[in-house]
Amino acid sequence: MRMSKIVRFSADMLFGAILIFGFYIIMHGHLTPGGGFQGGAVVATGAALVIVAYSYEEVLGMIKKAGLMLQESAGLVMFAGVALIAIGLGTTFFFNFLANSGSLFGMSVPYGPNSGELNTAGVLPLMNIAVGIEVWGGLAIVILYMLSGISKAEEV
Amino acid sequence: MRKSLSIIVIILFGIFLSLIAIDLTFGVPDNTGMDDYFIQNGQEQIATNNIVTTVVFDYRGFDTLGESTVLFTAVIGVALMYRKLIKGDADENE
Amino acid sequence: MIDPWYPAVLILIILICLCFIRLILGPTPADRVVAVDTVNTLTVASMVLLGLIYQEVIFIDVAIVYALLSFVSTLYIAKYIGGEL
Amino acid sequence: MIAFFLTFFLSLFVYLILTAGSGNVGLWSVSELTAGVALSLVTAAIARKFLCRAGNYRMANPLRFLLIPVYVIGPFFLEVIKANLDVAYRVITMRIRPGIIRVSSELKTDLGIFMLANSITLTPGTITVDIDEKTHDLFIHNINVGTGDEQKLVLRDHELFSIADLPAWIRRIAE
Amino acid sequence: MIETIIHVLVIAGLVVSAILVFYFRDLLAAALASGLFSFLISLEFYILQAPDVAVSQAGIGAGLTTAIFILAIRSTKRYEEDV
Amino acid sequence: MIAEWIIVAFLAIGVIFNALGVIGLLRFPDLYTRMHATTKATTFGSVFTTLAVIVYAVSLYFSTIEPQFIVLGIHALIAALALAFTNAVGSHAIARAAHRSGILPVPAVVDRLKEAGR
Repeated sequence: MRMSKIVRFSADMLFGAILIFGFYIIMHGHLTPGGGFQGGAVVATGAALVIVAYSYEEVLGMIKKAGLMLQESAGLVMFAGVALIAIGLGTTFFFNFLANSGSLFGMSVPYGPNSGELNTAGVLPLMNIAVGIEVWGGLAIVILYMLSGISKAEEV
Repeated sequence: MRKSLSIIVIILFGIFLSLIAIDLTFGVPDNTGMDDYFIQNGQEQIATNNIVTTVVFDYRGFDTLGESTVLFTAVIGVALMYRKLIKGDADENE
Repeated sequence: MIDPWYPAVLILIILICLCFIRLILGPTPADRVVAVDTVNTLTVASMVLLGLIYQEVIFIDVAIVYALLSFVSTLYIAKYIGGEL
Repeated sequence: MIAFFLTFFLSLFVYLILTAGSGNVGLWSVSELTAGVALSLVTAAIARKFLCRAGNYRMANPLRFLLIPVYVIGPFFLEVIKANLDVAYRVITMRIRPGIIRVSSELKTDLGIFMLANSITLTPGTITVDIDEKTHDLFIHNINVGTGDEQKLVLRDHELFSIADLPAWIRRIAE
Repeated sequence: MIETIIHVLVIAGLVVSAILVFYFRDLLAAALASGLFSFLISLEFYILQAPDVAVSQAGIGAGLTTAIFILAIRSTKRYEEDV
Repeated sequence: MIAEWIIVAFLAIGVIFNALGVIGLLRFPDLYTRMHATTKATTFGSVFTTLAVIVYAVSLYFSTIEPQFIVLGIHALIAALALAFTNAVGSHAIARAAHRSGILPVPAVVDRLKEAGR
C-alpha cells in the first residue's frame, strides 16, 4: 500500500535532491571523501525512498527492473573497460593514461596543500562514475526484488 | 544450559580479544616505505588531492575490481533466488 | 573566554546516552522508533559542531548525507509498524 | 517539458550551492559549471516525472520561491519560538490535556497541504497524525486542547495559530 | 580531556547497543538497535577523522541495511523463538 | 566580541532545548506527547546549534578572508534545512503508523480520528 499524501509528496521533492547530492559525491570522489561506492549508496537510498513511499504496483511503473540490471552490468563492464583500454594503449592493466596528459581530466596538481580542481586525476573520475552506476543499480535492485517477494507471497 | 554456555563462551572470547588488544602497539607500525611513497608521489603521479582515492582506484585497482565483482555476484544471487520464487514475474524481466 | 564547542558536543553525547533508557524501556516499537529518531537528530547536530571544530567543509557533507538518509530507514520502520508494507 | 526544465534548474541550483567558492567565474570554476550542467541534465532526465506529478505548474514562477524564505524567517519562526516555549513549559510542569481533533482547510494543491501539515507538525503544540486524501482534512494530535474545542466536530485551520495567520501565508504562496 | 570523555561515551553507547541487539526477542527492536549501532559507529568514525568510512557507513548502515532488515522481517517472522 | 556572545547564547539555547526534548522523551506518559517533545524541541535546538556554527563561520570569514569558511556556513545551512524537513515528515509518518497499529492516546479528552473509523 502507499503511504499518506504528505510522505509521497515529500518523497517526490526529496528524490531529485538526493539524486543530485549523490552525483555530487560521485563526481567529487577524487577531491573530497566519498567516491563511487558512497555516492552510489546515496543514490540507491533515493530509489529506496521512492519505493517505500508508493505501492509496489506504482513503483513498477516508475522503476524498471531490467533497466537497473542493465545499469549494474554496464557499470562493471565500464570499470573493467577503462582498465583494459590501458592495455590497448601499450601499457599495463589499470595504468592511469589520462593523468597529466592535458586532455579530459588531465590537469596536473601542484605539490602540497591546495583546494583542488575538478578537472584532474585522469581515469579516476571515470572509474568513480562506473562504480557509482554499478552500486546504484545493484543496491536498488536488491530492495526491489525483496519487496516483490513479499507482495507476491501475499497473493498466493 | 545452552544460554549459560553461550555467555561463558562470550566472556572467554572477550578476555581473549582484550589480551590481544593489550599487546597491540597502536599507531606505531613497522617501517614499510610504501605509505611514504604514496604520500610523496601520489599528487605528482596521479594528479589527485585525495590520497585515499588514489590508493583505492589506482595503486590498488585490482582490489576494487574484486570488490565490484563481489557486489555484482551478491546482487545476482539475490535476483536469482527471488526470480525462482516468483514464477509469474519472469516475463517482465526479459 | 573558554572554547564552547567541546562542552556542547559533550552534552549532546550525554543526551544520546540518555535516549537509550527510552529504547530499553519503551513498551511498544513505536516508542523505540521515536528514541532512535531523537538520536538521529542529536547525532546530526553534534556532527555539524565537530565539523566546525575540525574546520573542514567536507566533514559537514557527512552530516547532510546522514540527515537525508536516516529519514529513509524511519519511513521503512513506520510503514512496517503501520501494517502497510 | 516544463517539468524537465524546472527539475533541471532546481538541481543546477542545488549543485551550484554545494560547489560555491571553487573558482574564478563568479564563484565557480569552468569545470564545475560544465559538470553541474551535465549532471543536472541527467537528474532532470531521471526525475522529471517526480517533481510535478500532479501537473500543477503554478510554482514555475520564480517570484513565488522568493516568498518561501520570507515565510520561513518571518511568521513561521515566531510561531516556532512560541511553540517551543510552550513545549518547554509543559515538559517542566507536566500540565497536559491531549486529544486528537479534526481540522479542515481550504487548501487544494498538494504543495499547500504539505506546507500546512509540516507547519502544524513543527509549530503550535500539535502533530499531524493523518490526512483525509479526498477532502484534505487533517487529523491533529494537540497536546493542550482548548476548553470547548473537544465539543466541536471540525475546527478551522487558522484557529490553531495565535501569532500569525500561517494558512493565509501558505495560500498566498501555493495557490 | 573532554575529547577522551566523548570517546568513552560513544564507545559505551556502541557496547550498550550491541548488547541490546543480542537482548531483544522482538526482531523489530533488534533491527532498530542495530540501526542505532550503525549511527553510533558512523559518529565514532567521524570523531576519528575518517570521513570516507563515515559516509559509507551512513549510506549503507543507516539507510539501506535497516530497510533490508525490515523487509526480511516482514517476509519471515517477527518474534524470535527459544530453541 | 559580540559574535562570541551570540555564539554562546545560540549554543546555550540549542543545548537547553535539546535537553528539554530528551527529558520530555523520558517523562511524558504516552507516545504522542513524547513525540511532541522530541520533534519540536530537538529540531529547534539542533537548528540553533547549527546557527551558532554559521555565525562563527561568518565571523571567521570576516577576520581571515578565506572563502572556505563561507562554504562551511552554506553547507551547515543545508544540513539544518534537511534536518527540519525530514524530521517533520518522519514524525508524521511515525504518528500515523502508530495510530494505525492501534496505539491510542491514553489520557485523551477527544479522539476524532478513531471516531472517523480510520
